Amino acid sequence: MINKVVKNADEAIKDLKDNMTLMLGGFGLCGIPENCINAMVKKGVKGLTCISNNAGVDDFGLGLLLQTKQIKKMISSYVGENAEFERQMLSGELEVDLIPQGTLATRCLAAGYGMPVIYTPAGVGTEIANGKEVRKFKFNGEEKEYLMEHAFESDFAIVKAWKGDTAGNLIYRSTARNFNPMMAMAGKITIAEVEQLVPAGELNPDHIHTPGIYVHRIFQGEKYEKRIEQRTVRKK
Amino acid sequence: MINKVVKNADEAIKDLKDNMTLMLGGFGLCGIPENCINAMVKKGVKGLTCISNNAGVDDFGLGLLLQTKQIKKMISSYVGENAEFERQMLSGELEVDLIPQGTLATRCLAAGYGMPVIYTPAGVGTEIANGKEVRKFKFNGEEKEYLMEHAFESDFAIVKAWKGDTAGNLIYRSTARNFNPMMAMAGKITIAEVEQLVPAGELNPDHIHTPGIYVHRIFQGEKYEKRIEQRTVRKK
Amino acid sequence: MLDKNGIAKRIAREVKDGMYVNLGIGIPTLVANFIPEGINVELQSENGILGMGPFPYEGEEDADLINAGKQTVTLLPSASIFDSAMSFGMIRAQKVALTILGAMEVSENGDIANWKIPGKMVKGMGGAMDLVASAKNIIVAMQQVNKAGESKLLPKCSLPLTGVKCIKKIVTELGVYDILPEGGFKLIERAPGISIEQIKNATAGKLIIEGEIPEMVI
Amino acid sequence: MLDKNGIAKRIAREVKDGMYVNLGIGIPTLVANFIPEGINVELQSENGILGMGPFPYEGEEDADLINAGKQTVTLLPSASIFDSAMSFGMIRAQKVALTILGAMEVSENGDIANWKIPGKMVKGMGGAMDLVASAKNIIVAMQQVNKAGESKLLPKCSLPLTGVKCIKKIVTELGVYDILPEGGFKLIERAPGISIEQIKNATAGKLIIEGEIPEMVI
Repeated sequence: MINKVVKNADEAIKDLKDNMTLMLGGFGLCGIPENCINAMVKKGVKGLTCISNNAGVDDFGLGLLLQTKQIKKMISSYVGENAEFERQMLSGELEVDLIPQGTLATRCLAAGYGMPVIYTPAGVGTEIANGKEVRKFKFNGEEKEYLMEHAFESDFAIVKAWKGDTAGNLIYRSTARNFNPMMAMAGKITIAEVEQLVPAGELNPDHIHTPGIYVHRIFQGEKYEKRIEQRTVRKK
Repeated sequence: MINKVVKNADEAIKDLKDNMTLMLGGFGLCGIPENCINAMVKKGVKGLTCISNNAGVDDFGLGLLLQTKQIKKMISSYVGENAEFERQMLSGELEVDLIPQGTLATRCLAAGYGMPVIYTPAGVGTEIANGKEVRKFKFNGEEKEYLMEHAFESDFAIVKAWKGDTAGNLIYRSTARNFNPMMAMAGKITIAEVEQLVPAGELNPDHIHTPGIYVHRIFQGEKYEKRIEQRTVRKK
Repeated sequence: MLDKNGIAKRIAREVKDGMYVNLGIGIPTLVANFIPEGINVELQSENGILGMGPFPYEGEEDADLINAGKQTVTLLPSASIFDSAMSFGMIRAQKVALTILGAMEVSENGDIANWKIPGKMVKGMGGAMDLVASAKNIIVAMQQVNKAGESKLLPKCSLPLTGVKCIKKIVTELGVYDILPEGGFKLIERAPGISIEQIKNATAGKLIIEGEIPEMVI
Repeated sequence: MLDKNGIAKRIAREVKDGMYVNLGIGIPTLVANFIPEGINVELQSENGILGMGPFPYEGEEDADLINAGKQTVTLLPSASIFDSAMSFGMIRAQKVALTILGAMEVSENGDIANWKIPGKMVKGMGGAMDLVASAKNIIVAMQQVNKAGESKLLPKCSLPLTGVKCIKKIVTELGVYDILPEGGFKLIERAPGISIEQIKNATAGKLIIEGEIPEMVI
């Protein structure tokens, strides 16, 4: 097998260049590729188009790449509480393409599953439908209108998993799964950072969420902060 | 929670009626819903349209429903070695719609994922494309032609899993997974028969292949034969 | 006049045993607290949970286990985890029986606006457009008048739409309304102590009142 | 003239380290036996395996673990299992780098027919139409002439097609051919002891021979 294991995030992103399009896994701050984001800040690549459900917070996640103005365009469904994001968006420094969350997920799936387009009812009759093909189909006994949406193309997909093996197989933990599996399938080059990297053979083949065929580079990340965005608890 | 657990296959299929359309999981004889097939033979429902990758063998799997002439139409990708099937097909007693295996899988997925149609390159330029919309799309940097294929509709989806819980969550074992997860998602009513039925809470939520939302009835099957179609071995 | 909890309590009565339900942020989240004894529902969270449980006990938060509002949560025994494609797949395929969400405006033909105010910072629609475009059964939980005292039940939405002709029922601080297929807010129940006159004053869209309108029982 | 194992052995030289490969039934399956030392490939089986291993030892067969030919198999340590939708998803998305399959006929523009003979019992195309429509790199392993002595490398296929303009390379008992983008079977290598004359006689479609054609080294 060609060796997919790289030393660290720096090596994983060594050929990531200015003006590339990236997919980044995670929902809020949950399941984001922390090590690769830090490495991108260090590397200073600029003009990035980032496909990611959210944009991090001011001082964590993709917010770090916003602070350093490395992102040219965000394609997201919700950009949350992020003062620097807001400033760059309102000043026109940052392009923002807001799309429905299911559309985002399904356009990634389409890329991984070799479907050039998908149809979704999300956004029909709204400004999201502007300039897009609208077509009627019958589904579940009901005729309604659907929008045609294209599979995403991306140079790199950067995902975070809980466990991975040397063959590139990945297992996610709890809701840190979110967008990671579809993005892993969708990158021209897919980089996976994992909390635990194990030899091939240690993961149960029935438990693998992302087969190794989709993963080109893998490394064990370090110093995961796994910050909680909204700590909600109840008393014992 | 509404109780999804039924006693056995007879109870699970009690309202399955003549001339209905069914999806049946399995690849060859691997991962087929043995108990429900036997119960359908016993019940004698007729005129069935069966969406199933294969058609069993003469004396096992869907072959049993062919022997009793309960099947009106098969929608499959490969019908294998089955003398009675061949006789009925050649005599015109049985309608057969042969479609590419990936198209079969993806039309099930489309039903479960609320996508009214999908586009696939499989069958372009062949007789499979007759009467279907052909459309050019660019994917992966290459422009080519795709066929539009519709999501399947089915009255019942009948699947077999390894483990299931009382909430309807399912886990498949090895390649007995095959078509079962997509079909489970695609039935108006989905019946799951499982080798081991456990209380909700015993399955690891990260290992569940089919979330319970897709499963309407579940029972623990009995006397699984799990016949092997091609026993290939090597000497120690 | 109902407070937020009152609205949530009234909506909870619409929830049937065995339903799979998606609750939006705000008042909808409160509905979970008022689901009657003997009624069991499974909550879907569109980031990939079925069988979402309450907040964790202090000290038991898990950064890997959050809901669509990014809050730490727990899982019920019946829970399963899945990716975002499957999550919106089950929403589009209408396996999620009921969606409850908030709104800025609803029109008399069932259009909803709840994601964007021109000129203000736009945070995004998240999963709202997918949910309203797909769900067979949507209940809106909202205040009937805004801070300026203007009705949010309108002939036509003034804000950019989230979805068209999708809302079937609305519960506000003043009443419960069905949106009729042919258009119009049909008053079903009055909130305790609220008069027909108050409701008329707070409804800019076509209001339909037929016969005696009962006071809500919560 | 090559036997089946010879054809498989020659094809095995086309396999590169780290490739994900789908092998059809028949001669293609034999290719796995001849992959050179130091070259590691992962075999995909379209019923849901990556990292398919050899047949199990006697007594260790598992009814739940079969390949696309319905034969009992084993898994390598690198293996993963997935459903049929993902399996064909990765095929359509061209993640499977190489597909090797048999054929009844191939035409000089790269069309392939391998699933149906009119008037005979038709068993179905299985995954073949998906594979030929999607794969970037397809090698056909076949006998160049049929039992009646007729060439199966044709100007145009006479049988119903499996796919159009998709075949790039053919290995037969007589030689190795590239199919040129503009059409034509370009002879690349002769099988040991086979003359250009024999190849010409066994090729009905446009045959392109440029310069000296080397004898194959296996």
